[in-house]
Amino acid sequence: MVFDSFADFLAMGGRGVYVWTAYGISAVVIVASMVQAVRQSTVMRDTLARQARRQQQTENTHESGT
Amino acid sequence: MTETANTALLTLASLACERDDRVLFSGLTMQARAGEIWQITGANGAGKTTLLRILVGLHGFYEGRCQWAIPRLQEELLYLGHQPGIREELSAEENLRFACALNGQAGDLMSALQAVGLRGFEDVPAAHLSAGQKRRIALARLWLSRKRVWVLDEPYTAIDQHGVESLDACLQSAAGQGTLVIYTSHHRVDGRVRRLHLAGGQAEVVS
Amino acid sequence: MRAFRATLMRELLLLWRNPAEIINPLFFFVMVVSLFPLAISPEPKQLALVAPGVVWVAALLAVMLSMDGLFRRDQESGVLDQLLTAPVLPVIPVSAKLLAHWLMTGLPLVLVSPLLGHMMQLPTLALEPLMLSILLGTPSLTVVGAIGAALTVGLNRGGILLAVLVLPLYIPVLIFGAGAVTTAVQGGPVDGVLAVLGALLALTLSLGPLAVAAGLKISSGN
Amino acid sequence: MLWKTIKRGYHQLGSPRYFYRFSSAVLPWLTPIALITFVVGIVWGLAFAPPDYQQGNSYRIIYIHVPASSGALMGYVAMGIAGMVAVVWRMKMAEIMIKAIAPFGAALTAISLVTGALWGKPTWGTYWQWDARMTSMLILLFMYIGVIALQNAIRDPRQAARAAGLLAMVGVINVVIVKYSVEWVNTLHQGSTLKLVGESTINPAMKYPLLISMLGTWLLYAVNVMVRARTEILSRERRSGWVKQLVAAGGR
Repeated sequence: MVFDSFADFLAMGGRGVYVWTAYGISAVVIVASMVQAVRQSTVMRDTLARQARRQQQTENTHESGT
Repeated sequence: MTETANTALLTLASLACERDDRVLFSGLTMQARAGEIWQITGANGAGKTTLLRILVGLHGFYEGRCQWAIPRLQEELLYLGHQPGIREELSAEENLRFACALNGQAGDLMSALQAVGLRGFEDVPAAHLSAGQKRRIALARLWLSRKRVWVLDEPYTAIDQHGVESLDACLQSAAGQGTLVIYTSHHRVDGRVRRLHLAGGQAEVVS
Repeated sequence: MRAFRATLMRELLLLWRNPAEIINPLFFFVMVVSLFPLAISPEPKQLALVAPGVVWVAALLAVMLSMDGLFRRDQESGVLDQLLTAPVLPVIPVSAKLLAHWLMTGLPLVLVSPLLGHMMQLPTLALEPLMLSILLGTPSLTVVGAIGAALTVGLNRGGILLAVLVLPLYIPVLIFGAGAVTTAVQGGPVDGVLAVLGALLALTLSLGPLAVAAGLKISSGN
Repeated sequence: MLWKTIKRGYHQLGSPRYFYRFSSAVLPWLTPIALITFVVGIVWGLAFAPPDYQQGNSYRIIYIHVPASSGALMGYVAMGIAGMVAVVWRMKMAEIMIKAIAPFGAALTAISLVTGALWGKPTWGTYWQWDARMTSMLILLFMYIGVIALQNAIRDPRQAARAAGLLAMVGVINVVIVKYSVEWVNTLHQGSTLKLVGESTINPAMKYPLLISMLGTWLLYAVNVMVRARTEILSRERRSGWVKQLVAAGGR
C-alpha cells in the first residue's frame, strides 16, 4: 500500500474530495446502468409471460366454450 | 428469370407483416401474371395500403418473400399511393408534367386530363380543386404511356359514375395489352378480376 | 438528368410560389443578429469581438430551422412516395431539391451577411471573408440538415428533434466558418481556413445526398 | 469448406436466437470476470500505484477517466459499424446491437466528463476549460443523446434502429472531424493547448493498473450490451415459438 494508514488513504494528500467524488459518481452511474439493463430484461420477460398466460386462458375458455 | 406469358410476374410466398405489435396479415402466398387484374379488399386498417407499399418496395419490414420477375421493377411501375402525390401550389398540368418527367412517361397531357374530366381545370392551382379532382390529376397518368405494372391505392375513391366507367375501360384495355393491374377498392372492375381479401390477420385468394 | 432538371425547376417554382419559405429564414437571420447589440452592448469594440460568432450562429440556426419544411409537405402529399418509387435513383431528385433549397435560403444569407457584419462593427477587411465563409459553409449546413430532416420527416413534432440530431454535426462547419472571420479580424491568413471549409463542403456534397436518400427510404418504412 | 463455415457463422451471428443462447452461456462467467478485473484495476490504481511527482494523488482519477473516455469513443464507433451493417446488409442482430450499445456509451461519456472536470479543478484550478479533449467528449455526449432521442421518437422498432444506425454512421465521421476542428480552434484562441500533465511521462507502475481498469470497463460494457440485447431480442421475437416456450418455462 502506498499510503501509511487508511486515514491517509482517504485524505489522498488533501485531494480526497475530488478523487472520491469522481469515483462515487462513476460508481453510481455504472451501477445504475447495469441495474436498469437487468431490470428491463426481467420486466420484459414478465410482461411476455403474462401475455402468454392471458392468451392461454382465452384459448382455454374459447375451447371449453364452443 | 425469363418472362414467358404464363410465368408469374409477381410471386408472394408466406408474406407476413406486423405493425404496432399487431399482425396485419400473414401466410399470404399468391402468383400474379401479366394481363391479370387483382382487386385487394379488406376493412380499413386491414393492411391494404401496407401490402401495396411492400409490393412497390416502399415498406421493407416484412417476413416471407416478395419477388418480381422484372429486373428493374421501378422502370416498369406506375404507383398511385394513398395520397394523390400532387402539390397544392402547382396547377394540374404542372403536377402532371412533373410526374411524367420523374417517372419517364410521355404522352399528350391535355388528352389525359380530358379523359379524367379535368378539361378547363389545367392551370387551376390544385389547392382550389376538390379532393376528387386532386386524385384525378394523379389518375391522368393511366392514360399516358403504358407501364407493365400498375399498383393503384383506392383509385375509385371520390370518382363519379362517368369516371368509374372510363376507369374500368382503361384498366381493362391496359390488362388486355399485358399490364398487371393491382388495385385496392370495394368496386369490382368485371367478372375476370381475381380477388385477394385481407381480414383478421389472414390473407386468402378468393378467386 | 431529365428528372434532376424537372425536380430543380419544380422546387424553384414551389419556393417561388410560397415566398414565406424564403423570407422567414432571412428575417430570422437579421433579427437574431440584431438581438446581440441589445443584449451585449452597442459599444463597437465589444461587438466586433463577438461579431463573427454571432453572425455565424445566426446563419446556422436560420438554415437549420428552414430544414424542417424541406420534406414534410412532400411526405404528407404523397410526393415522397412517388420520388422513392420513380425509375430514377432517389439521390438525383433529392440533390435537385437540396440545390433549389440552398439557392432560395442559403444564398440570401450570403448576400445579407456583409450588411449584418457591418452592423456588428466588423472591420471592412473582414466582410469579404465573412461572405466567402458563409458561401462555403451554408451548403454543408443544408445537406447535413437535410439528413436530419429525412430521418425525422415522418414524426409529428420533428422540429426540436431535428435540432438535437443536427447541431453536433454542424459544429465543425461552425468552428471553421466563424474561425475564418476571426482570423481575418486578427489579420491572419484566411485562405487556409477557407480551404478547410471547402474540404468539408466537398466531403458533405459527396456523401451527404446519399445519406439523405437513405434516410428518406428508412423514414418511408424500408 | 471454409466458405461454408463463414456462411454458417454469418447466419448464426445474424440470428437473434443463436445470440440469445450464446449469451445465456457466456454471461454467468463473464459478469464476475468483468467485475473482478474492473475492481482490481481501480483498487490497484487507487491504493498501490505511486503518486505522481507533480500532481500528487489527484492524478488517480485517471484510472476511471481514461477507461470511460475510451469506452465511450469505442462504443460510438461500434454503434456506427453496427449501423452500417444494419442499413446496408439489413441484419436484424445489428439493429438490436445499435439499441443495446447506446445507453452505456452515453453513461461512460457522462462519467468521462464529470471525472475530467473533477480532475481539472485541483490540477488547473477550474472545472471546465473547453480544451480539445473535454470539448470533443462533450460533443460526443450530444451525439449519443441524438441517437437515443431519435430511437425513442420512432415507434416501429426496426425503423428506429435503422434510422439511429444511419445517424451513428454519419456521427462517426463527425467524431473524427470534431477532434481536429476543436484542436484547431484552441490554437486559434489560446495559443498552445495544455497537454495533460503526467500522461506522457506515465511510468510502468502507473500504466498496468490503467490497462487493467480499461479492460475491466470494456468487459463491463460487453456485459451491459449483452443484457440489453437479450431484452431487445425477447421484445422483437415475442411472436416466435422459441420465445414463447422460453418465457413459459420461465427459463434464464
